[in-house]
Amino acid sequence: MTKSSNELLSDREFLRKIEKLKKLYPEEKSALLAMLHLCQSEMGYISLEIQEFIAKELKLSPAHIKGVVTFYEMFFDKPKGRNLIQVCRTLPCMLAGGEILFEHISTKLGIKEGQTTSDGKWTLMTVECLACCDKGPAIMINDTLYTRVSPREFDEIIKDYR
Amino acid sequence: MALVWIDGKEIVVEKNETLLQAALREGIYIPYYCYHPSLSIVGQCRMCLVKIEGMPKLMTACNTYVPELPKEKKIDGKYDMKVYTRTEEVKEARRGILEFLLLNHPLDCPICDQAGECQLQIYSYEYGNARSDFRFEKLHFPKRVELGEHIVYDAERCIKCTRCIRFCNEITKTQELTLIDRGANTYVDTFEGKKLNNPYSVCTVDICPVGALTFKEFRFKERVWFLQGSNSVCPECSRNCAIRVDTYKGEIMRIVPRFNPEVNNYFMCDFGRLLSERIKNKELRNSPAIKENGAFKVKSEKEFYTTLLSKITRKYNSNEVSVILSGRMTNEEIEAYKVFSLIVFGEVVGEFLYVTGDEDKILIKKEKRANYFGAKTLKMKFTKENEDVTHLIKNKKLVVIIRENVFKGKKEEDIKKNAPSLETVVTFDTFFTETAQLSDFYVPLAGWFEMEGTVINFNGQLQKISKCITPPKGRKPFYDVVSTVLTILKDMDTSDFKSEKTKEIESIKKVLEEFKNREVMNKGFYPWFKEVKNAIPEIKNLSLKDLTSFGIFLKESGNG
Amino acid sequence: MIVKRPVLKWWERLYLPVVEDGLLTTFRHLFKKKVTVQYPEERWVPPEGFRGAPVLLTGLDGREKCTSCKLCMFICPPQAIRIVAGETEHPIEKYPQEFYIDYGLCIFCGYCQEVCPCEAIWLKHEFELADFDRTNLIFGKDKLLQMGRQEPYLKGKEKPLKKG
Amino acid sequence: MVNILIPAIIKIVVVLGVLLTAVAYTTLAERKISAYLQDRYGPNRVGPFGLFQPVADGIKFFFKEDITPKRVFRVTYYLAPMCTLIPALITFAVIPFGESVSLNGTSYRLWIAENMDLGLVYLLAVSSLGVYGIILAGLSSNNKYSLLGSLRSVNQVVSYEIALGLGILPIAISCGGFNLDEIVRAQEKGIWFVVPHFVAFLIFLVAIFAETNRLPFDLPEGESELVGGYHTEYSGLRFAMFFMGEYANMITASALIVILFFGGWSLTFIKYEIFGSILAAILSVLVFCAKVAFFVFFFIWVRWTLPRFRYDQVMNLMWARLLPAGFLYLLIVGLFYFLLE
Repeated sequence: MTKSSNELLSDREFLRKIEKLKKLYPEEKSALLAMLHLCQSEMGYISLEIQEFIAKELKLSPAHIKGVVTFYEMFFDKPKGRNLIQVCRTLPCMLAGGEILFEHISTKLGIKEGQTTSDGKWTLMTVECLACCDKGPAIMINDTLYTRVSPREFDEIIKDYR
Repeated sequence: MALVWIDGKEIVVEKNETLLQAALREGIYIPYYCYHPSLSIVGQCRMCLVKIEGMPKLMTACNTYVPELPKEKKIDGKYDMKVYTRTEEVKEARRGILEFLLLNHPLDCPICDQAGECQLQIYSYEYGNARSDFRFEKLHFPKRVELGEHIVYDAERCIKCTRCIRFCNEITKTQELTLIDRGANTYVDTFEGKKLNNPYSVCTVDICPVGALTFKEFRFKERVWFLQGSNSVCPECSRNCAIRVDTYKGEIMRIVPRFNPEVNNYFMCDFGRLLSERIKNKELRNSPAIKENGAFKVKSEKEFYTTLLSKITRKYNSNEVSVILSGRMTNEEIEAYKVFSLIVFGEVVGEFLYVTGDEDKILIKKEKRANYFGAKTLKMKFTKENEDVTHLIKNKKLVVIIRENVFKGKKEEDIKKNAPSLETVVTFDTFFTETAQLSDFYVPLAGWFEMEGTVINFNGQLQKISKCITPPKGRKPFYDVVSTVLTILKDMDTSDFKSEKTKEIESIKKVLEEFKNREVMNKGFYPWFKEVKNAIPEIKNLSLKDLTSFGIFLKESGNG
Repeated sequence: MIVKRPVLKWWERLYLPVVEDGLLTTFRHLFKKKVTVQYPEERWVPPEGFRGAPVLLTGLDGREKCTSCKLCMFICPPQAIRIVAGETEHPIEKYPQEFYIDYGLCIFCGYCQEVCPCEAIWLKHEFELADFDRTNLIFGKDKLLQMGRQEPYLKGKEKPLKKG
Repeated sequence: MVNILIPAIIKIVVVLGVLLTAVAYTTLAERKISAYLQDRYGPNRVGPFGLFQPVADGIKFFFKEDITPKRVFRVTYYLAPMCTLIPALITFAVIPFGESVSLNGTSYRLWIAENMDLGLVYLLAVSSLGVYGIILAGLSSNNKYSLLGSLRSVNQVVSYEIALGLGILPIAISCGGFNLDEIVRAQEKGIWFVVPHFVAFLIFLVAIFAETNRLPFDLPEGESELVGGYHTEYSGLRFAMFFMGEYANMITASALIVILFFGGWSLTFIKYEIFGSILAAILSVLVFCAKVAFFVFFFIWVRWTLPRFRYDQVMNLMWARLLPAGFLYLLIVGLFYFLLE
């Protein structure tokens, strides 16, 4: 999960997967999102070198890849922490105390939105609706959804993560 | 083909035409930002909303094609679509769109270079609210980003119309630009380390409807409402892109492309555009000068030409004379040169220097001088491609150079070595170049933007250049120089020519006599333009009025 | 509106009583208090809103407020203002590299003050600008800013920037 | 011969000197009075109360550049200012300004043209000469304003000459002659003519205002419409001559009013005989000067009070009002004396 770009680009397995993805779609370009997902899962983020590599593979411009990477919230073009906390910031969650929760998380971890803790454990982000408006405030840590999270519960939850 | 009713006007819309294109063609006013005639259609800005009968919502005119309805379904029995562009609903929608566009737009018109030609200003004035209801802090974006060598980007001013991105994708196909991030945080950027440095990059500034992209060389130089635009033609290659030269108080501030569908569409290359920067700080002289004891001495016009003519007129055989001409000469100047040569050398001598360079498939052409095809049409001789000039001056006694810097980077000894017999070098040029410094006689000519004339491009398009700035009195176009020469010759004592052959003097007189009645003695552009008309049969009956800003197409000239 | 000519009585048409009236009126003024200001000894204090010499103001950060938008240069009826714009590192990217006002041309109309979006130019109460040399009347940026700093009655009277 | 010539020359020099000084100070008076009437101070920088202002003005006029416009008719252009000034000055010759002085047994009249019987006629004749200067100036200036001004002037002066005559004739009838000294003497004995001949006085006053081109009859100059009228194209000393002529005319006119209607130097209740010859002469001259000064003041006062007439009003006043009134009054006076005889 934490390979460097060079390691990844010299990884035979990875290159084989890329070739496979290219053939999967009627048009090569369509493989872009799948490739990005693959890279993200391999590296944790999509570095500039990888972006350029994909651009070359798919005969697109690097700028275009950059546009796609920055467009989707789940792609990262910079290294992120081991765990990702996504806090819903939409109105229902905010009304249910999302703001207080977010501030609690922020002070507890000592980071602001979009930042990573110095030990590389946590990255904090706000997202639009997590589709749990009836059970706000909602947060998502990595791929696990937590609803009706109070600050105290949050403290309990994060104990399980390394 | 469909019939559309727009605000009471019946318009026929072609099949591949959108509503906006049809409306603009018919002079119906619909505001837009992202639409550009030579770019693809994206419907990004939503400014061109119109009311279409039968549609629940307002539609963007720029990407609405008109289908042809079956006969029984036609509205009012004959229309395929009924469109309203001036209802309150539409105006309200435009006001709303403008408010959205201006939510995070800084109010910095006083320092913005686009102010005065900014579409946001124009439409705000027309549709916008006097003040915004947005009371929160505006979003902040990167400012003063150097996207490329000549381009500065201000993301706060950007309205994300993506014209620049589409230009790079579709016209230059270099694809440097992209939209970064999403939603309200979107802005334009390049990939790291890959700047917007293609040969047409500054065109993005032209097509930017707001002040987000600014031309670095023109940045903060002058407000656009002070500028005076004059139509001209780019002299840097045989494409002859139509340009507008913006001047302020006799100084060229910038060069922008002018729409000419036959030549350059809406664009021009950066090289041509930066001509305005290149001609700055070049040494200029304002009166003719003669080299005496190694230093140039300024002479009065009459004294100068008397000395010059008595030194060169019919003194050499034509094989002792070499005249190097330039594709920077306009048709009128070429025609005037023919007269000059006829009188001074007894026949039309001289070769055009054929300078070539890179070319691409968009605009830049191989021939690096503007008027080769004019010279070709006027039946002048050319040198071979990019030839060295040494053999041209070898064994010659007199060398006349017009508008070319042939001795660039050469010293006097080099020339002496190549051409020991060389007696006199006469240079006619705008700038006081190295060649001019090495010559014995130097005549300053009016520059490309300082004179009137006509030029013919590679495709046979005849265009007119106009006087964008007025040069000082001593700097004239070459045709005015020839007019002066003719006037002075008329008054000169023939014994000054130092020619023993009375026959030749008689022939000079004969030529003079002929030209006396042809009005070319009167200085100015028009009589020489008449000469050009006489020389090219195709435009015999052309008047200056017929020469619109697009110019006219000559079938016989040109490559194809 | 049509003002009707009054029909005059016969003694009025004689003109003499009116003349006498007028003469008496002017005669009374012979002895009234004189209003002349004896200029070099007495000095006139301009009222608020008086339009004197236009000067440049400095903002609270000590920088000139002018952003060199050249609107004053554009609006100035006698074209007495000349600005050369320049670029700075400051977040406000533009500043006037050179700023000249020719008081020999200025007509003190106040358009520049009115048009200025940054409230950087202000018509001071100063009106004694005469000089023997015209070239001395062309004031550069330094001098204009210095004159602006000496403006005591502007303190605390700066209008807040318009919102919007 | 010498006995006559030397006193005459002395009188001429003295009178001319006094007159020109008076003209200079009248200009100051004009400015001062106009200022005071308008709640100002007027010139007060040159000397105490601005008393040296006329000197400064004079110096200025002398050193000012004299501009001759292109395409003027030179001869008359240069002649015109003199034509205005000289008649204005020589009119004063027939004005008696005091009692006689006895020196060494000889009696000298304080009158340049001693005992001139046709004094009034001379006066009328010479004063109408002044209009030639204006005509010439207007015609030769090559300027439409000048031309219009001079045209108006001629019309006005010629018209009002009649009214002037009609104002004088009743006096002449009642005195039996045109001798100005006799007119003064006639008033010395009885009452000032202003009382019995009030109508004549009014007519004469209006006419003399028009004759001197003073407001409300300053149509020839009419700054607001004709720039400067006939003297638009003049500058420097030539303009000064027009200026002086105008003011000299004003003083002469005042003197004439004083002599004709206000008893000259006479004071009705005090007889000069009681003072002795020299003192009487000095006193009489002073009294005369005081009266003239008052009328000069009156001229100025009127100028800064009344607005200018319109041209048609000027003509209407003359031909429709003053002329019938004058003739009627002349008829009445004539009949009166006819019946008296």
